[in-house]
Amino acid sequence: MRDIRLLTEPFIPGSLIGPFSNANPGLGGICTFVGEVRGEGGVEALELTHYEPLTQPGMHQLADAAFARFHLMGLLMVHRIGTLYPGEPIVCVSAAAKHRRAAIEAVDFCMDHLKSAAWFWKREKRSGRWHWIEPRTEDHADLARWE
Amino acid sequence: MRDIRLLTEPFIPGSLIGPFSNANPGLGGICTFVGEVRGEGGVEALELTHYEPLTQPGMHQLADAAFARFHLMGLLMVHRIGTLYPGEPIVCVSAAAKHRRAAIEAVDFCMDHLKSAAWFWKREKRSGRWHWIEPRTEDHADLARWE
Amino acid sequence: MTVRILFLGPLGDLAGTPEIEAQTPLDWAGLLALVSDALTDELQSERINVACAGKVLANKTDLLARDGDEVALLPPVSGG
Amino acid sequence: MTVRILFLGPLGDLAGTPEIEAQTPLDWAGLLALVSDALTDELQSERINVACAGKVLANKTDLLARDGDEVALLPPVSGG
Repeated sequence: MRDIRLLTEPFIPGSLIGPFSNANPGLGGICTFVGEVRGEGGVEALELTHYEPLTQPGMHQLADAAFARFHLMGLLMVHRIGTLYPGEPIVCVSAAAKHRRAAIEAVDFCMDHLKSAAWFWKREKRSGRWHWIEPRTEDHADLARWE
Repeated sequence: MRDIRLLTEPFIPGSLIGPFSNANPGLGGICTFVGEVRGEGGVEALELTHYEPLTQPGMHQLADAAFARFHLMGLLMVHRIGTLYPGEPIVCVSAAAKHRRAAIEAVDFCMDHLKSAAWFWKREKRSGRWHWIEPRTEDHADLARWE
Repeated sequence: MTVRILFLGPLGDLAGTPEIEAQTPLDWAGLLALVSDALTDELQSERINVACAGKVLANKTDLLARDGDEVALLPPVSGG
Repeated sequence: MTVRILFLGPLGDLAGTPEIEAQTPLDWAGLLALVSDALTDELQSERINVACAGKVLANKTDLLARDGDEVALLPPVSGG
């Protein structure tokens, strides 16, 4: 069971995870990661832009890679676009599997790729001014673990 | 924020995760693993026993180790004991952190330890007869990764 | 005076009972003398840990249980 | 006939506009001739990917955009 979405409005992760879990009967474990906008450093807002012709196809390719690499029953990947405020979820990845490590590793894998290999650009507003956020060196190192 | 519980009755993970998330304002990411009883192979029920003088102290030591090892804001560890039926959650671990990999790795770490280094014993009922479940070789290998 | 000896998990099936009582003081040799040969072999294997008065012993042969102590015989665990 | 050229993310700030139009056919040299020197340097760096008609080019210097194609200039990404 695969559920991939780009959302333009705030979402409640729990409202996605319950149905996702129910859609994978017989699962042994389900691992979920939710990333939220942090307000520290005076962040007032975050803006996520993307390139539509590539974004969803890229997320489906990422899901294909996760299903090929891990023994998964289901995978949910939801990413926000648009303007977000501190405390709002940006991303939610959930993987259901017979065994726990497949679920945990699939989430780790998908998050590393969404962070620095999917077609999103992020900028944050501090003191009323927008600043683009470059991927961090650690993010590239995290991604390289899977090569 | 640390929340460690042994539960004797069925629980709904979502009802724990919402309050846990709210109890860690400013988090950047939250990773949650839920393990459920699988009904495959004709499993009718699972029984989890423990040794009370060691179980909760052991879970607190595990939480101490996770806080010492990863940059965490909060950690939730909930484990069922008693008789469980297919589809019921056995275990729920959730970690909140500023950065995603600390949250994901802390969940992986705690699950490996709960699986084969906490004071639980598990047996399953098939065709009306109880069978003890030995830890799997992979579980020991998973645990050894953290040494 | 007595100690309780608990057989946890599958050890209870091997012992045929979840617990027994024994006279104090009780050391490791004294404990092994109370159980069947099959169980003695099992308890001596590295797989088995022993707790006394709520503490897991680093070396189970150092067991020395006193009045009111609880001794727990702990087979390989399997949680989550 | 024309193609749209999109400047994604921070490239839009550098270009001073999110998109421009250009005449077809358009190759990589033709595209670079349309933008400032600073932007030319940036576009030539390894950090920048180029998509044409919905496909990321393995080698951006192979660009050949035809009528109605959309060319997207893609700086380093940052999601999640």
